[in-house]
Amino acid sequence: MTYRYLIERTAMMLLTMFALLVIQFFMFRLMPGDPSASIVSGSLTREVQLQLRKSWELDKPLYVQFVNYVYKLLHLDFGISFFKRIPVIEIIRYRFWNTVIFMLVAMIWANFIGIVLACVSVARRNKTGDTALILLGSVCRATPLFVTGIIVLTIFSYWLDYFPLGGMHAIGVGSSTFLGRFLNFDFLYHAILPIFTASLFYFTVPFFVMRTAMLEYVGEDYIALAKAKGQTNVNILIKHLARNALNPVVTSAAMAIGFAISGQVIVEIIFRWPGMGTELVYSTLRRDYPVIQGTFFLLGIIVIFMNYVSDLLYLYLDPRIRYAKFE
Amino acid sequence: MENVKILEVINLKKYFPLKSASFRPFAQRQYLQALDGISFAMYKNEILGIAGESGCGKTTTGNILAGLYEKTSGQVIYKGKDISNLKGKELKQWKKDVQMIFQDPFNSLNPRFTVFRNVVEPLRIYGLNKNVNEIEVVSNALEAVELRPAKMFLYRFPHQLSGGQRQRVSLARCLVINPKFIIADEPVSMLDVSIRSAFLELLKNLQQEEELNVFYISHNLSEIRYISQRMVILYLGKIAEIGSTDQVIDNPKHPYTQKLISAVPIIDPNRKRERISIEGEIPDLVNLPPGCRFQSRCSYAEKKCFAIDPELIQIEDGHSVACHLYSRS
Amino acid sequence: MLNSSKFLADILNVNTLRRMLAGSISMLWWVTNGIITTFRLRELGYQGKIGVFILLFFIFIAIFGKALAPYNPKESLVGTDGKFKSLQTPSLQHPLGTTWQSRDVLSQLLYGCRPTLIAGATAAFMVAFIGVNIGIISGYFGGKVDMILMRFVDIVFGLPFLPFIIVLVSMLGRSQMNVIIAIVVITWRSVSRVVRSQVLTLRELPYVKAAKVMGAGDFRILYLHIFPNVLPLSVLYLAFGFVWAILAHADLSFLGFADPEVVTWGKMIYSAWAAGVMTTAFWWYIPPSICISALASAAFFYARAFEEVANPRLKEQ
Amino acid sequence: MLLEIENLKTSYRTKEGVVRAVDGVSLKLAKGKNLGLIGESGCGKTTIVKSLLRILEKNGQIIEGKIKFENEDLVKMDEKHFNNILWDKIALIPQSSMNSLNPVYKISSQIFEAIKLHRKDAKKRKGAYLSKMIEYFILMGLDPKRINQYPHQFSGGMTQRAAIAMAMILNPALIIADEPTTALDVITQDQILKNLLELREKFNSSILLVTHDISLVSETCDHVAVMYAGKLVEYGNVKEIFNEPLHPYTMGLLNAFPDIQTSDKLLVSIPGIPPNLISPLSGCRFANRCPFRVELCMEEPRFIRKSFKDEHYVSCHRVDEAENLRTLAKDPKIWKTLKS
Repeated sequence: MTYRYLIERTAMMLLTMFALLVIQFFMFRLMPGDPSASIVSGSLTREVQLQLRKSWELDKPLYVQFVNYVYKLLHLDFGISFFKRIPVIEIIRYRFWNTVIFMLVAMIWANFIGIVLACVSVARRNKTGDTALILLGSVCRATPLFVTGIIVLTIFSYWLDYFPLGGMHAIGVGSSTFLGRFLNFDFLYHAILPIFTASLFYFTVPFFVMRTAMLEYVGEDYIALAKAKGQTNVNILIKHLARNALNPVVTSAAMAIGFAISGQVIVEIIFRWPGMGTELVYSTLRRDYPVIQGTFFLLGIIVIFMNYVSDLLYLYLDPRIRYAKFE
Repeated sequence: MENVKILEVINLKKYFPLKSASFRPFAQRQYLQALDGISFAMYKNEILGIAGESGCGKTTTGNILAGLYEKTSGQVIYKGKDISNLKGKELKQWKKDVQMIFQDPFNSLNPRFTVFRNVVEPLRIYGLNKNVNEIEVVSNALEAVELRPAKMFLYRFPHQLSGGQRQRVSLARCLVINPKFIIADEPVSMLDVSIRSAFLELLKNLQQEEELNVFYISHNLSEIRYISQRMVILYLGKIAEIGSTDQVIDNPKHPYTQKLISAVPIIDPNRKRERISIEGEIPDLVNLPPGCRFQSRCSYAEKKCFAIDPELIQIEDGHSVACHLYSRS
Repeated sequence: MLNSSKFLADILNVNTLRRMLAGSISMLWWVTNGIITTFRLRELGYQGKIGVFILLFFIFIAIFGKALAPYNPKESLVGTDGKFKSLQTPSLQHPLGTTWQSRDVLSQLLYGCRPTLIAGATAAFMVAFIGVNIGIISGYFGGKVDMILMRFVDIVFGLPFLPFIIVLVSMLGRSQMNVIIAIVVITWRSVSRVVRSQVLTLRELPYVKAAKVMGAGDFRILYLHIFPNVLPLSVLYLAFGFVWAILAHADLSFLGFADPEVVTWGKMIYSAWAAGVMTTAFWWYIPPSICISALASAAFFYARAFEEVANPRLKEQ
Repeated sequence: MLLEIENLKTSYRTKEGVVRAVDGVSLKLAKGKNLGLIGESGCGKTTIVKSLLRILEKNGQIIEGKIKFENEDLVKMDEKHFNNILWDKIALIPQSSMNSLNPVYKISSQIFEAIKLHRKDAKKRKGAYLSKMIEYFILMGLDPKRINQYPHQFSGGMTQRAAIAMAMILNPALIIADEPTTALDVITQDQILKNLLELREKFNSSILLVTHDISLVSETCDHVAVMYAGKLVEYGNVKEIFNEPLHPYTMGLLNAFPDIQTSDKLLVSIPGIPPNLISPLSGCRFANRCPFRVELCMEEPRFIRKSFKDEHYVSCHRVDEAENLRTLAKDPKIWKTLKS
């Protein structure tokens, strides 16, 4: 039963990626303002425009363009950036891992805090601890990330000057190896503030979902039976309540990842983190289509892959799906 | 009772497709054989009881008759026509004629509607409320189910009523468009024992007065004995025994029926009941062995039972059984 | 149990659309009713009351904001001594001081309320309308319809939230309406999944089956029997939709993708941040930040209080 | 005396007011004997079980009374000592075992959880306890290979058998069975009760069977206690209660129960609806549904001992006329002519 679900889910993931590709292709082609409008400005002569359009293969029928587009995409060739005149992949390859690593660390850390705080809040039901946590959660959830970002930046960087103003490395520090970039104190020193800000926003989704789920499960019969077995309250809270409440937390991951990716863009802008988010925003402002397409596609890939991972995690967590029901 | 057939079920089958566990795309699709060819007749103005353990297909039969499930094969003949190829007006008439009461009193009424709105719904569906005073019709229906005085119940919500009262409102909802058939799917099994007989009495009297036909589904044999004239014993989607209640309960022929009756606990501590022991669990409904379905748990099983599936044979007037012990060969 | 031709005929006939609209109007009625009842319901707790009170306050400002504003938010003010009054600290004349372009912060704040609220409300309502209806239809009919709709939802879940809105807005043009459309196009996805899972359980309840046995049409059952019982959940997600829309709107205006003419809180914070006056002119970006998070928290409190009313199991704990 | 409940009062705080679910109940259960606790919905029988095991909902609370188990009052006992007794000496067979087993853990680990809590050497002699678990599975007619499966892979009957095996694993002195077979079919119920009685014989533990089904109690228990609206209305040994019921409610229950063997038994139905426990009427709580109500019933009846032969208690003012009330109660018409 499990590998059937696995194969189905992988097929679904690939289908979603293909759909993302299709949506993106049509979105850019059919939008008002032909993609090459910014380059092929009106002032150029007629035949230069035609020549440029031909070089961007815009004159061929749509499906031919689509096939070429897919072919090139599979070779990670997103075309040449209008603005920087260098292949898009060069720009993106460096930034892709910055975003992925950042999101991974922030998400894991935020989920960890969310789950722990949910347990604390349920343990202290209706006491001051619980209401304080709800207030904190609601305010963090409701405040846009750039507001928290600015406030955190102002306090810790401007006034207290504990942390750098942004960016990922001090000037001059860099390393050739892929991992070298991340596994050094300088990176950590630069990363603490943005990750702290991002996790302030992300932790609310797992926190509220888990808290509501745990409050609902308190009335379940297996909790009463566990108590009847002479189990201590703490064990019941962790082993039975929290463990069961993990299922809904993972199923709500799809929504949480949606927020995380938006938060990612904002945090990168505020902290000038050289990730895909900043690249997307600035290239959109500059109407640099190939780069927009590239960053948008890869951000989509991250979201789809993280949804896929959370579904597999759910498969692992909930035995009812792993084992088919047979008498 | 004059035995005019009002409804006939011939070789009714219902298979539920199962998601095949193996991923081979052309893997032979596995089916849950809920009903595997049952045939019986309902006579006019009679309560027919259907008994059997959970998973024997009694609720599936009820749902097929009520139109909730579509049958895989076989026929249900009503007024000479098979109900599945009724069209337009005739289909609407059949839908009006058959109504259903459900087991769970807490969820069989729309929690957001008042009692009045719940009971008047069938009238509004068929547009019968045009030239008639709705309040009056609903009040009569409530009085008919002994919810007196009716106006006290009209504008209350289901959560303000007791379990027994809610089941009566469901019954009133059926009566309001005077049906020919009522399918009762274990209507009293969630009610307290002390108020069950009142509901059974009510159903019996209404069946006589309104000349209804009740299709009474239950796993409790004493209930079936109390209310129905004829009964059917189902086991894993096939009829084990069919006959009048006294015939079937007083001298059961099929080994399964004997076991079912001997397992019912007796209220009088002085009278001992000899318990026929039975081993094994109900076999899995997906890949069933050939031959009689009770073979794995029957103490009389012989060679023939493992090979051929016994048909229903009439052993006395109106009483037939599907077991090789009685087959003529 | 469903043939597609009958399904399509059903969905297009007039009284289905009538019922769909009736359903949505009842959703609106529930929201207003919800706001009124929160004052009467004692046990809704202080959370609900604070939330509703702040919401009403902002609605008041949205309506009368323009009249209350002392100055024109876009006009650069000149002081008595002929010089531009840029970055003045809060004073009697300018309770919240002035911006770098010497515009009055208070009037910008008051003007900024209406677009945010309108964007939030319309987006929330459209999200609930689309999400709930798709959730109901796919949950109730199941089979092919459910498979198609849910695969479509999975694909929409594959799109990155804010990047998609950014790209869409920059493509469609930055008018206020396009911003709302962009937000709506992607936000309805979570509502549909939640509503569908509840309809899957409601569909199996006996009173829905009884309605089917009675011969009620599918869409009559959907909107008369199932929709009212899904209403509390949909109003809850309407409130959540409102919060997501406000945040997305603020993010967009912060990133500079919102309508340039319209003054919004997000833009105020952006211009303060761009001017790099973080440590000095705190009166410029702090008030709009407080307003945004207050408005969003209020909607969030209201939603949480409503959730307890809508989900009885939570109440007893 | 294994278990003695003295004047137990438990109530729930709800929005509508304080629900006095159990209002002064006293019970006795001797070692090795079985007690059947009969009552319909809302009579407080499950609340007694929950008060005994301290698994009351958050808004439930024991107001008064003692629960003496082996002469130690459980109500006053400190948490730690109480947890040691739970499952080691008092075990529970839940009503719907499907949702009483945690869906995310294997059956074996849930049973082992109980063992680890009460047996210090659980870790060391894991193998021995595992074989004991398998032995109980076989005793309960379960296929031992299924021991490492998850609850959702079991049928209704099988989960109930696993729950019973879990309850008996530490050979407790008292087993509380809260409606153990309500959700099951007749044949499975018959088998499970047979297995349960065999196991009980083996360890001489006593069963407190809480149910609404009188026929189950008359086949498995020695004594019967009948409850109505939070109060005990009749207590005595099984044969005496069946042959000479003294309380009108017990008569009504016995006559309302269909009997498979006699087809012509006229079934009685008790009119009216269960009482509201927030503001119960003064005097006898069954008064508004009792066909033999008299002026006297307005005062609170005392719970007096009727026959001295074998401890037959009842709380009804018209006990002396019980003889002819019994014959009257057999005819359903008497219950219909209720003075509202």
